[in-house]
Amino acid sequence: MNSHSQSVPVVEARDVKVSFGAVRALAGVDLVIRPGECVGLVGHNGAGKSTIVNVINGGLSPHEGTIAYKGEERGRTGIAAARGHGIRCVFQELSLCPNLTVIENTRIMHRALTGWGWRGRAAAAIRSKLDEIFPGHRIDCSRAVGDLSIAERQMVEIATAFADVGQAPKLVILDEPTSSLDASLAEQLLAHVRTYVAGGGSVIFISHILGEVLSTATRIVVMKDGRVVADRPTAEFTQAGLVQAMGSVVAEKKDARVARALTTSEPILSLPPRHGRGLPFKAFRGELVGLAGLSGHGQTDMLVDLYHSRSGNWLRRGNPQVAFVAGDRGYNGTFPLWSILNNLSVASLTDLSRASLIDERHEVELGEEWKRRIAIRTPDMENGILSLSGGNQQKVLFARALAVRAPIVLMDDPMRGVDIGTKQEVYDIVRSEAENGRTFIWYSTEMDEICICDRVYVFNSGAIVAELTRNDINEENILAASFTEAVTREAVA
Amino acid sequence: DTSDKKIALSNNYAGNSWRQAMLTSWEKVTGEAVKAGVVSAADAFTTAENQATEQAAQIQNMILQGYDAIVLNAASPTALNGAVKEACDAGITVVSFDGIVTEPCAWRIAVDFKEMGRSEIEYLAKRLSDGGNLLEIRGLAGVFVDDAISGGIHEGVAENPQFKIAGSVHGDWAQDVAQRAVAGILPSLPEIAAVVTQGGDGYGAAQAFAAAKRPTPIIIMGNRQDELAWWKEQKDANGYETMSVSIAPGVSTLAFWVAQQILDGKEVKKDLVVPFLRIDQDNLEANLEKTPQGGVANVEYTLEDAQKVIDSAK
Amino acid sequence: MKLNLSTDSVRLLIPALSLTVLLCAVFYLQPRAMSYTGLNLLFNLAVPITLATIAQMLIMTVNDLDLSMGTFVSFVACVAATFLPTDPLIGAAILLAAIAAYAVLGIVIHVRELPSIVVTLGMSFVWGGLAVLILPAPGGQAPVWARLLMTSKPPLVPMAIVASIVIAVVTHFIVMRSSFGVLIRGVGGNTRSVERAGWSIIAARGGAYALAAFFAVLAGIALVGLTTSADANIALRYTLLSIAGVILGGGEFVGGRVSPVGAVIGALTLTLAGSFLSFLRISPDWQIGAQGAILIIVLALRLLLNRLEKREKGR
Amino acid sequence: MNALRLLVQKPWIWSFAATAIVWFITIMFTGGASAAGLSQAALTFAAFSIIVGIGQMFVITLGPGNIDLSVPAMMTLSGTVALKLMGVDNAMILPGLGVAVLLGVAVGIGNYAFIKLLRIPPIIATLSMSFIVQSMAIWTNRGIRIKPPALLADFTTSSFFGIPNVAIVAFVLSVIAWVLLQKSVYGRWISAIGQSIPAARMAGIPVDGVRLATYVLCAVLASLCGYLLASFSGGAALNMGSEYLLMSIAVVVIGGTAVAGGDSNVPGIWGASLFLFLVVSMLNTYGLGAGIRLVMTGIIIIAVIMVAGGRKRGRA
Ligand SMILES: Nc1ncnc2c1ncn2[C@@H]1O[C@H](COP(=O)(O)OP(=O)(O)OP(=O)(O)O)[C@@H](O)[C@H]1O
Ligand SMILES: Nc1ncnc2c1ncn2[C@@H]1O[C@H](COP(=O)(O)OP(=O)(O)OP(=O)(O)O)[C@@H](O)[C@H]1O
Ligand SMILES: [Mg+2]
Ligand SMILES: [Mg+2]
Repeated sequence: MNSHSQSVPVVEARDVKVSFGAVRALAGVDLVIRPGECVGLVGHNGAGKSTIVNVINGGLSPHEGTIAYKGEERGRTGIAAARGHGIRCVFQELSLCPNLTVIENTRIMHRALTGWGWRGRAAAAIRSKLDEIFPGHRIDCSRAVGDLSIAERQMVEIATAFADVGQAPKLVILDEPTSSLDASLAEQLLAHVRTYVAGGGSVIFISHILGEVLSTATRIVVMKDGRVVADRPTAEFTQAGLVQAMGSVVAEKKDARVARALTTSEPILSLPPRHGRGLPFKAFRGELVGLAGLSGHGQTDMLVDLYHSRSGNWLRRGNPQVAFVAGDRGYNGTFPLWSILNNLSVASLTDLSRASLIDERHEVELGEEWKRRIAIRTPDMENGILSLSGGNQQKVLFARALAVRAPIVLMDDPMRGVDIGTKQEVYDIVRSEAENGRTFIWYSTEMDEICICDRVYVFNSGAIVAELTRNDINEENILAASFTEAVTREAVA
Repeated sequence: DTSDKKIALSNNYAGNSWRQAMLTSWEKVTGEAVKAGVVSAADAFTTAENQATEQAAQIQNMILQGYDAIVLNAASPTALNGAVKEACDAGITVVSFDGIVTEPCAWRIAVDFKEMGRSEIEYLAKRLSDGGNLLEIRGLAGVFVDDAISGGIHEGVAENPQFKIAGSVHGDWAQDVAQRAVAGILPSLPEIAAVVTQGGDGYGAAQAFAAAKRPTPIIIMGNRQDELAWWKEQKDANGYETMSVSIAPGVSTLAFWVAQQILDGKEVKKDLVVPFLRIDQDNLEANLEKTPQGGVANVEYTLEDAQKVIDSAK
Repeated sequence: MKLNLSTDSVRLLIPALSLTVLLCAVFYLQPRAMSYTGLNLLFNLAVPITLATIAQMLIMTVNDLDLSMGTFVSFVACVAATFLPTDPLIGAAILLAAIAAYAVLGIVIHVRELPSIVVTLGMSFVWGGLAVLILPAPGGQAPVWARLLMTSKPPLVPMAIVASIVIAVVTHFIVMRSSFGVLIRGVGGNTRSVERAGWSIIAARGGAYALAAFFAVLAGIALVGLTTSADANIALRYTLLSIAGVILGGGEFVGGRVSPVGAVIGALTLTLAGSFLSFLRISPDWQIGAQGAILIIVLALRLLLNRLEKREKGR
Repeated sequence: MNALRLLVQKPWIWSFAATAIVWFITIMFTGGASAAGLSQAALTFAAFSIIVGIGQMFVITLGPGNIDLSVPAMMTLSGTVALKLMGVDNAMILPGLGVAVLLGVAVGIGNYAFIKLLRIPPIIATLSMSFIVQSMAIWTNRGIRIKPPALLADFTTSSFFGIPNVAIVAFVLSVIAWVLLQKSVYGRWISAIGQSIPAARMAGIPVDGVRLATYVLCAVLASLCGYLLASFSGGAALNMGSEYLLMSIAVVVIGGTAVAGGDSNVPGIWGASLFLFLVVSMLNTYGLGAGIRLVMTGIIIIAVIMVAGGRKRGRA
């Protein structure tokens, strides 16, 4: 780093305060980003991480405090100004246009791509960037983004942000970029971030996976309740130290629990091999079944099919058999016009009502109970669901499913963007519910979560290729299995 | 000899009892004519919506289907001219009636709608020598028939200054719309001496007056059976007097015969006029008897009637 | 061989196939239609419908719906039949003002976050009223050039077909290939991210509305060119027809998923469906119902083809 | 003060404010003398729009693209068939009502069958259905007007302590609709479906069942309205529903129901229905021509919606 770049920060936020009604999202935040550094931004759900990056990228103007790009104290602010200073952002919620192709999305994100032949230039830029960051990806850039898997969309969005079209990015903000990526893709991204930073670029990296932050960031900023509580070079942090700084009360991660063998009784659920390939699927009462494998290999599809086949589309069964926790919140999770409470209670309305009329007192009680149990950070459950931070929205979805009396809970990577404190709490809830006889079928992209399951099915290309039990459940085995091809059933027989 | 000729009826609307009566008359008279071998076919076509554009497409299809003549009740006097011209160019005889077209190559069997409007005021002038306030119920805005009848009414009022149009609403030729519109304006109207209508909305107006508990004025009727029945009821009860006037739906059959005569090589003037069908106090019962329950007072034409109309126009 | 089709081409293939099937049915019923004049008669009234459908499609691109399309085209027709031939300058000024009004509408809908359905519902009364004021009784005279254009007889291919192709190509270029097209489709797909990328949504929306109005103006003029004169109610059914055309052509109500070529095909299909019916000679009682039935059949066909295509894709 | 602020935030308040203004301007014409008559007429005719409007509102709440265009045809069919069946016989009033309801159920199921089986947007499915239903109405008795039974005609045209009976019927239906929407599980379900069908499905809501029920409900209400309107105006006409296509949509949206679905309110329908009737009455009363009147109606609708304003945004 030369002394010049040391002295001129890419962006400088001073004493920024933002509040949304009664909620004080930022209570005076200072954040300086210099060229050639990767700042890891961590904190619990609702700490204000997304809000501060929204201020930096010009999407929100601070109610108090200043924001200066390249040291220009009184420069212009706003989205256009921020982009003009080379600031790019990958948002927490995917923000591409699903109806446009990858190339067209690149055009939208890069206003500089004007004139004849922009298609060719956009295609070249995005292709080369995708190849550079995610070598071996199989994304066809002329396809509509809506046709891509959630991980592929995230990859496209990341590549778009790093793409160099007329003007090179100076600061790339990554708000939980790895939440939908599996381990190998995440590693590719982190490697790219490191090279990019080494070449003089800056990155703000937000993640709840502390290992990623520790291995990638050059400096770590810890936020808590709208304030910066620690800001030190990465070398001065350990995982435990970080957790402590975030104020999470979670003790040392317990050892992976003793996996129980429950496969003696009749299965509560069984499915023939998917598409006639690979292994059949079974789940037993009280079991925690993990679905692993690279993302987008049919895990979500199986969960959704399972759900559809066991819940009525014309009439609601008196006793629902299955409950579902969505991972793709915006698509099949939240009801954006509703309050937090209504979002939480929607799946258990029949239990909350007498003669089809909803007992509102009951509903409020249910809301309060869950607000307490999984600490939903909101002053009032009557607030709109969208006023919650991403992770807190996810908690509401979680509570929604657990509040249903169903014996089987299907979870579609539900911990995306949930902070580790909450994660531990949720794990505890899941465990105790499992002990009480509930069955959980849990798709996850995070190895830690897979490792606490009783039994794991590994997916590849839409089929189950391996079943791991107890002591066999570990990272190597899962990774190894992820790359085996499914054998057709006939071949097995 | 027209026994190998095909005639089509292009109709733009089937949504009221008048049009239904028109179609029934057509079916009855042309059915017999086809059976008798006068023409080889006489098909009726109705568009789904009352729209000139749809009817224009319908006419173009008829050209394609090779009809020799098209009998036309037009959605618009002018907007079909393009299609009608195309039909004429293809050698097809086009006879328009009721809703006539202005394209010169077509024949027109017209009712003098303006005169119809004027006659209403004339009648009222005879009945009410002191004049008074009138309520006008118009049809569908922007349609030529509405404009013509209303024009006649206003002309009549200009000639008889003892009358004043106190209010004017659009009833869209629909009973319930008329009732709704009249009920809305009635509370703010002064004493009304008479209601001038365009046909089909007299009963609705009577209902609205009854609902507002106002004395029933003279309401000009439009030959619908329910109107005539109501009139008869009132006449028997309190000697209520009015008149009823409209164009007979059977005019479609006149148009059919005119088309047949033209195809037969007969020289026919481009503009024919048919009288409107008027019912008065004295012939009310006779007409009511002839009118089917819920239908419209009607006159169907025979070949001889048609020939008379053609000859008298010369 | 694996068929590799993009979503866009599938979106097009299906309407195109239904049009072909319908066309074959029409030719079978009425072989006379298989000629230069025949095709022209079948399709020339589809030209204004096609233009109106494109206009509706542009509005639907930005997730709105225009319930005033029919009255607006009627209004334009009235202006075109009264002012354009006699005072071309005034006429052009009125039409330009109308386009500007549309742009303002688009901006107001965005800025005040109003539901477009209500605003355009209100506007449908306004346009209808203005049309009645301009032309209280049917009449007027089409401008000579419009008449000449619409009745022209190009060699080999009839005017209606040429016009449809030109409209399809031009709008495909504008909506699917140009930057502006990408922008407005992006607004339909995800307004927020387009805004975050630094675009002015106001300009995009205003532009989409103005462009829609421009095509609607063309529709009105083309219509008058065909009918020679206008009345205030002349094109009322274009509202539903244009929406149906967009949907038949594979467009969707939300999400900026539209296809101009599909919309043109959709409009042609609808026109053809009407002709198909009159060639069938159904009893007058059921003629209206048959129009419903034909819509359903065409859509069922679409579903069938969709299914086949899905099977193909599912390997 | 606070109560006032709360009131101002209600989306339906604006349609009532507009109604009050228009009502006042109209009765000013006669110096107030027409107040009672006008109010009664407004209540009577608004009642019909309210009944169809409620059904349409349930459908619109189901989300973008959900709209029932078969309402006018449904009204015509039920009016025609019911009156023909009753044939001026007082004893047949209830069977007539029963048949009207059954027709509604049948058409509602038909509508949803098209939507579901053909996967076509409701706007097209119901439009196609409306053509078929209209044909059925023509076919039943070719537009012949049959008088309603005297008892029924009396009921629909008279009033109870100055309040028109049809308005009372509309009120009872509105209360039921309100309870359904605000208090019942079904109401939550349609609102959820209106916001996101996939999310509703994954929250265990029987999406198809609820949507079917909603289309049936809408058709039944339209059918009921047709039955009442035909009895009220002394016979069914083939075009008697046509007014109610735009009307049913307009009262819903002017009343403050979100067109995007998921949010709806019953009081607004009353405000909007009264308003739409009174606007026409006002402009008629002041003797404006059709053109001006149409333009004014449009401008007033837009003005109301502008004042009422858009909805509040979610997270920025
Ligand atoms: N538009 C809004 N309206 C109301 N409250 C909001 C809004 N946006 C953010 N908040 C609140 O501001 C606080 C900070 O939110 P922010 O999204 O910045 O959290 P975060 O640190 O990104 O959390 P996560 O890790 O869950 O993404 C939260 O309490 C959130 O509920
Ligand atoms: N291309 C896209 N454009 C716009 N929205 C999209 C796109 N793709 C997905 N979405 C929607 O955005 C939502 C957010 O996506 P996603 O579930 O990946 O969030 P996340 O980043 O994992 O959430 P968290 O805040 O828990 O980290 C999804 O529910 C999805 O429906
Ligand atoms: Mg966040
Ligand atoms: Mg995330």
